Amino acid sequence: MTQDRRFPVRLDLKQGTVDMSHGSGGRAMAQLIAELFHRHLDNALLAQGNDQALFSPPPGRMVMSTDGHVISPLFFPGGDIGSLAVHGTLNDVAMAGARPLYLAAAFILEEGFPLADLARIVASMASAANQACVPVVTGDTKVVERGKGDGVFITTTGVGVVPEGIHISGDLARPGDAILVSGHIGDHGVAILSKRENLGFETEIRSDSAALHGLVADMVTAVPEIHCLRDPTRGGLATTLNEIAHQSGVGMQIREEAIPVRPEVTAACELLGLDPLYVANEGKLIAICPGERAEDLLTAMRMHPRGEDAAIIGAVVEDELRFVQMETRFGGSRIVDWLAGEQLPRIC
Amino acid sequence: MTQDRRFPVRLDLKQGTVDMSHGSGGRAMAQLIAELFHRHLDNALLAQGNDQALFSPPPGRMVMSTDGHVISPLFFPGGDIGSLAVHGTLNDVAMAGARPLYLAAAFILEEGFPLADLARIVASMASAANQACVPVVTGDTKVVERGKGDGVFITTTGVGVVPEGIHISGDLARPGDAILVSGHIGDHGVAILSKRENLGFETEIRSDSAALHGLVADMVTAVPEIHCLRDPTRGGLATTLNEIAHQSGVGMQIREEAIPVRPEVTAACELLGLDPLYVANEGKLIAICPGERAEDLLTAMRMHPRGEDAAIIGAVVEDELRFVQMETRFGGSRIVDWLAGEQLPRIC
Amino acid sequence: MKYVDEFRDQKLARQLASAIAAEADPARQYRLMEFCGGHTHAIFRYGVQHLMPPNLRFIHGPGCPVCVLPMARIDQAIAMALEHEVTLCTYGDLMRVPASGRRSLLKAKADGADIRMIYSTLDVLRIAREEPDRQVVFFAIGFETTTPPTAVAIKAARAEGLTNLSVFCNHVLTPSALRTILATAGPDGVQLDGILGPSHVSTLIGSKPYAFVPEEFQTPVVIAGFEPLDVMQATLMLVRQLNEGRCEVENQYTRAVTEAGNLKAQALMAEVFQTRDRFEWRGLGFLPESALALADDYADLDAEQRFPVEIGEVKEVKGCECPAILRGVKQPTDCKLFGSVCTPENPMGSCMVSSEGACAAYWSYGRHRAPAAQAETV
Amino acid sequence: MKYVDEFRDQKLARQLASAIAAEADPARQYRLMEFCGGHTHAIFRYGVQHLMPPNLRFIHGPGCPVCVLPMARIDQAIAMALEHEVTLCTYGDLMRVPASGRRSLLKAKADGADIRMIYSTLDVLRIAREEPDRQVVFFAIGFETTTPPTAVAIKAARAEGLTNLSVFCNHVLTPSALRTILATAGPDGVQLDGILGPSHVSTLIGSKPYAFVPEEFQTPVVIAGFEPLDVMQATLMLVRQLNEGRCEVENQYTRAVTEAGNLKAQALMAEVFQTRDRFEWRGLGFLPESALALADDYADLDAEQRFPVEIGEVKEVKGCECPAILRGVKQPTDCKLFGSVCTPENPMGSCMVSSEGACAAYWSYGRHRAPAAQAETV
Amino acid sequence: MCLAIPARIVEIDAATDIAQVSLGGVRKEVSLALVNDARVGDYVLIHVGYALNKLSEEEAEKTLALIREMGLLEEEATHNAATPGGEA
Amino acid sequence: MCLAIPARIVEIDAATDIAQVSLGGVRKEVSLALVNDARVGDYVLIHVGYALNKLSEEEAEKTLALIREMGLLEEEATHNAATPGGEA
Ligand code: SF4
Ligand code: SF4
Ligand SMILES: [Mg+2]
Ligand SMILES: [Mg+2]
Ligand SMILES: [Mg+2]
Ligand SMILES: [Mg+2]
Ligand SMILES: [Mg+2]
Ligand SMILES: [Mg+2]
Ligand SMILES: [Mg+2]
Ligand SMILES: [Mg+2]
Ligand SMILES: [Mg+2]
Ligand SMILES: [Mg+2]
Repeated sequence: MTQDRRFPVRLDLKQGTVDMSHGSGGRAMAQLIAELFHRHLDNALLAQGNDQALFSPPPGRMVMSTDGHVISPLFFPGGDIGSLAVHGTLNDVAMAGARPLYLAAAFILEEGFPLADLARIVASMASAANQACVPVVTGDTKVVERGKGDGVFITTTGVGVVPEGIHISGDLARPGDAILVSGHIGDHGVAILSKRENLGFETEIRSDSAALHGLVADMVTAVPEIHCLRDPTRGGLATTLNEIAHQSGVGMQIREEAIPVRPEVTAACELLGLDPLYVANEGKLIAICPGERAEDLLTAMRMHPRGEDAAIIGAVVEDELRFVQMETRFGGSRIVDWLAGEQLPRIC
Repeated sequence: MTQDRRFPVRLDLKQGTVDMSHGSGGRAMAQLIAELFHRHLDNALLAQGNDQALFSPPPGRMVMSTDGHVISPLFFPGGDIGSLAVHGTLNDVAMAGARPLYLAAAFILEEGFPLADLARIVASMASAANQACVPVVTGDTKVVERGKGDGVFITTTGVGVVPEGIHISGDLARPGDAILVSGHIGDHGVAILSKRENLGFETEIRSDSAALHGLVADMVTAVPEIHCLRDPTRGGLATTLNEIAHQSGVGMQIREEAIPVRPEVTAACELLGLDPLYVANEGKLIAICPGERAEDLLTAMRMHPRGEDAAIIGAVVEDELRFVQMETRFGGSRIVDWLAGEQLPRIC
Repeated sequence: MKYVDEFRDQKLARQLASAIAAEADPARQYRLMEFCGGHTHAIFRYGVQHLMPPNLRFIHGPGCPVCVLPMARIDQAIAMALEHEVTLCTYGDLMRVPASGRRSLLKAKADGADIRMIYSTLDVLRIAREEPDRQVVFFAIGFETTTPPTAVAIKAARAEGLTNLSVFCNHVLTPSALRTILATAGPDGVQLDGILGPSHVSTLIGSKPYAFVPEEFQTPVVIAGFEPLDVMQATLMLVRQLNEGRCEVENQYTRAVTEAGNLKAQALMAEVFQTRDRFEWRGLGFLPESALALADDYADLDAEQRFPVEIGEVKEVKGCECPAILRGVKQPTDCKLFGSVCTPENPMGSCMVSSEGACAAYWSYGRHRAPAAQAETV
Repeated sequence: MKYVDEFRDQKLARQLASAIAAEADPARQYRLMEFCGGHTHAIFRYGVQHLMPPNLRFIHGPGCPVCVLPMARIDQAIAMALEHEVTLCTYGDLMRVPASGRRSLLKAKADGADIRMIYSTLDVLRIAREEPDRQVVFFAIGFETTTPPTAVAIKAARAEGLTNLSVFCNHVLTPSALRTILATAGPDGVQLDGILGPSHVSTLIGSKPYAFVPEEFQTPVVIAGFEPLDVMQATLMLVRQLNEGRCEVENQYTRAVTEAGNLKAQALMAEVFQTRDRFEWRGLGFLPESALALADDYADLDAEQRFPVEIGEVKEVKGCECPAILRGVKQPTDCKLFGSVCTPENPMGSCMVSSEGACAAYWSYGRHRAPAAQAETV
Repeated sequence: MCLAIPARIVEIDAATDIAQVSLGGVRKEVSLALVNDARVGDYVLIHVGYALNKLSEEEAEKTLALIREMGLLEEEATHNAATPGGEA
Repeated sequence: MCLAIPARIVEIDAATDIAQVSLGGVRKEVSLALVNDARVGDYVLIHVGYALNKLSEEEAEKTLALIREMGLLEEEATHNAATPGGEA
């Protein structure tokens, strides 16, 4: 890269920090965009340098989804806010059965944030986007004063196309449908908590943060009749099942024993007084399909690396009250409610 | 609205404040979304209640644009962060000559933010979206701890379709092109500054925040050969002209006398030591078109309420150095540079 | 997880359930109070009640430190945080407990009070060290289990000369509450046939302090672990005592509870704290010798003295049946607010907040909570 | 805008330009120093130089308070903000001025120092009142124009008993600097034929203090307003004095400047401040009687005494020609760093930061600044 | 009444009286200030970052044996009484 | 040397010595602490929130008259000398 005539002196990516001028709209901002964002996220649409990206999508139905990412810590085992911001939105797009096409990214930076950290985050975003073959084609940068932000927030928005014949929505679960999960739950939340200074525990658990549209593509090919897909992020498996039950006006009956949970996740949850069913995931999905197609779907999922540990965990039932019920490992039965409040470490 | 069975007690929109549970993913968040966001932004796509919106766009080229909105104060003469977040992104979409179709909105709320203010903002967003006939079809809500945000940040993303035969981009300005502006500049920035407590000045000036896609539609119909469109937001007219000059590899020659500036804006800038050329606008656009079509374009613009005060302010010239030069009202000539740093009130 | 998984075994549970069903005399009632909220939580989480015969019923006791904390104490903590601008540290459990005027620590935090959720008193020490310019107050709650960690922090603060740390002490004592429950039991109050004794409290205080229960109140006690098999085994032990006409303190939780308890921790508590003459318990009123305050030697670390506040008159939420529920005389479903106005998102009483509260347990794990089904007793 | 628009009239400007061109003697040089950065700014912003004949050249003087502030003073302010954790208030102009180690107030703020940009000393008073727990330091800079508002704030702080407010005083005095410039002018230094006297400084101090200029240095002075017609008229007045062999203090800016100046403000300054024996000016070195400190009566409000700091040795950026530019002996385009390493985004010297600095004016308004065109003198 | 969980001591720092405990692949630092003579390999009950006391392996075995025995006595009856219904 | 701008006094609060000034439709609060006997209608130079001093209308008129006069003398020469080039 030869030095742009507009910016005689390169950005100091080692010692530099974000200051208010990086959000002013002036030359300092243009330089940040050129030397940091565009350098990493390099693609033809972004290089247009306009305030919007222009593209020609394939014909058909489209989806759009947006998510703000405000995670702390910014870097965690298995990812960082950059990769997470890519995966999170790709997954929301994919949960319509769609193929994601393009991403937009809006950054809100806190004055004083190290440019080196920002560069690391944007590089990680770029690598996640490259691996997913979905480019970040437009973006925005704002800077807020110290104490009015938290390092960096990233809002990503994705668009994608839905293959013909696919009709997936949270209101389509029907009694008799099977409920599947694509793998172990709780990894992301536990990985994040393990980095919270005061909880001070160590585990090998890494965030499961990953893009799922490859898995979804295989799934809708194998079983186009899938009724619902959703990624159990904030609020975990329990809350996501409740959402779908509410949307579809059905109940659910799941079996604790069938739900894949790593022993380390179970242990960390016991230590903190948490329930893995409410812990966030960033690379898992819940699928609901007609009961008779459940085994086919399970087979398709297990053949994909992101679905190796997939399992059928229960069934949709009729229930006016739209309860999610669980047969406990212990042999009892209980309700699995929505998350109430935040899931905080408890003492008693 | 009958009370949703999930939420026996209504949200307290009078006294209530945002707390961490509103971002937890659990029932408190679901309630905030149902009783505040969906209530105001009501539309069929949003009502799908999925993590993404599904729609069937008309065929053709599309654009996507995203912008984070972090304005302070949140409420200002002529608008608020809600209407601004709608207009800002609609305009970025429109600046490709496109017709905006859909918006996505991601909120980052600070713990303690009054729900009444949030409701007011969302209502204003809804009204701006309604007036623009572009619905907010999907969204996201996060909550950050007090001191890690600033009330509310809103990132909006828009998609739109570009009519056939329209090719508008910042790199298409050519020597001989005319430069037009759609109206008085500096209104938004001055309206905001007038609300900054310590500057303590009063004016009748209101933000020009407005959606411009209606104006753009008329413009591209009248003059499909428009080369560039851009809204001179952060950094003002000066910076935006420099951006285009840089992208297109051209120079520009403008006349100070031709640039519409309200006397109050001039006065406020004199008081604060600012230059109106660098003050932000949120309802204005710069258009560049072949010189011979300039009068036609001007006529079309002036017939639209948002372009009543449009003016031809200069011409694109050849210049390897890509300078924007201005003939001053006083009769001299000077460079109009990019904004350096932030434009802060000066004393000397 | 050793000592955990074995005690959650489904097959053994089924066998124990059969044993209880077989041994329980259909002609009599077994009304067993689990004193501890931890037991309440385990009973609901694992569905233990479902495995019991119909004539054996668990009655939920007052053994949840969050539930029994009077609202005035939360008001007082909020006032400290706001008026004296202290950094108030507390366990997560307390954050959402309703205070006066529809407040809570969570809402006070949202409104700008510096309130921090901590996991351990070690965090409180760290915060006080890292922010010497802030006055750090630890809002201490809990029974005998949670008290020694507070004592450790107090001693450390003294040893390190942390002049910016103090403790708002709300530690309460199990035996006094148990005595009150038993003293008011009977035809007009709760009817009790036996007591499931606390798990972790007992690891600290030992099994000896329960001797008064059979002696003075002719009621059997079995100290029980928190795992579901522990609860079931202890239940069977109670059934057997009752069937055999015995009335003793038995210890099911022998792997953790001894007769004498943890002497080191007891000595620490004795050094740092002194017994209050009386203290208010939500639902039970002012109980004698039922709570701890800082010992005179440590009075300079007492937040109540360092940051005096005045609070307004406390009005309990009208209709909230927490007091009666904590005494065992009512059930959550007897409360008109349960599930209509009072939910975990909008708790009206502490019993709907703490995961060990009876109302929260009914709400979170109970099968039917919709209006139509409220008549059922779960 | 009355008193503004009339003095920016294009037609009158053209006429004045013709008059100057007609009256200027082609055989001689008119090297006129505008002492004030404000004049520098006006000359560039309105393109006044373009309207002058080739033998009439404006030489930019040291009259920009930001430009002449030694780097050590910024280092000192940053050290106060960081080491004493004070709230440092200052005018926006100073935020981006380079300090040692590639720092600036803006960067120090980004790194966590509590630095606030204020518009008026009234803001400083407000902040001190609103945040009684913060020590608020006003980083005061400016010539005689900006000094009286500081005096008002100091008196108000004393009157209100605001014990948390103090002032880091960097106010400097025009006459001393002017004397230094003139004393070093001549064949080895800058060659000056006349002086455009300050506008707003003169409204305060009056026209009398310039008497020494013609008397001691045989150089004419015309006090000029800041609007472009003011500058042009004053220029013509200087041309006439030179042509006619006169050498006087004339006042073009009579609508605002009197002989005596603002006596009320002068009295205020005399009460609150005392003259420093010497003070360092960037480019000019240590000048006698060239700056103000708080008077002994107000020493308790002196931030330098209240918050003593030690700063490291100050190293000016190698290659930065600000000192020579401030003395008028070099032009920005003589600096090798101009436009290559040094830009407003990455200023190496204060002259590239202040909108009244010569380097910033050349950069922002000069026609050619790209390397190929640097040889030209704008 | 309070959340506590058994974990195995894997490391002790005698100077600080802090131990590393392990539970199902998770390691955590806990204070040993409340227990005497804890050793590596011991199981302790963890509560709010402190080891409350040691667990007795022998007693745990005895309890389990007793549970098994209690259950065996009634194994015959299992199928009929497995879901006695309570007050569902 | 310092940014200052003339504005008209439209209102004075004698108690606080604060005035409202008006400039091209913009109103602003300024302190009158530095000027004596300012009256509504007077023009004052505003600098960092303070009125520095009053402007003399009469003198302003004189100055403008003088400028006009200086220019008129050379009006003939205008067209040739209007853009003398300087060092552009
Ligand atoms: S349901 Fe709520 S109001 Fe009723 S007793 Fe329980 S906590 Fe109190
Ligand atoms: S261009 Fe920069 S480095 Fe050169 S003299 Fe000016 S301020 Fe100093
Ligand atoms: Mg989304
Ligand atoms: Mg998502
Ligand atoms: Mg999702
Ligand atoms: Mg943008
Ligand atoms: Mg922060
Ligand atoms: Mg945009
Ligand atoms: Mg924009
Ligand atoms: Mg734009
Ligand atoms: Mg979302
Ligand atoms: Mg804030």
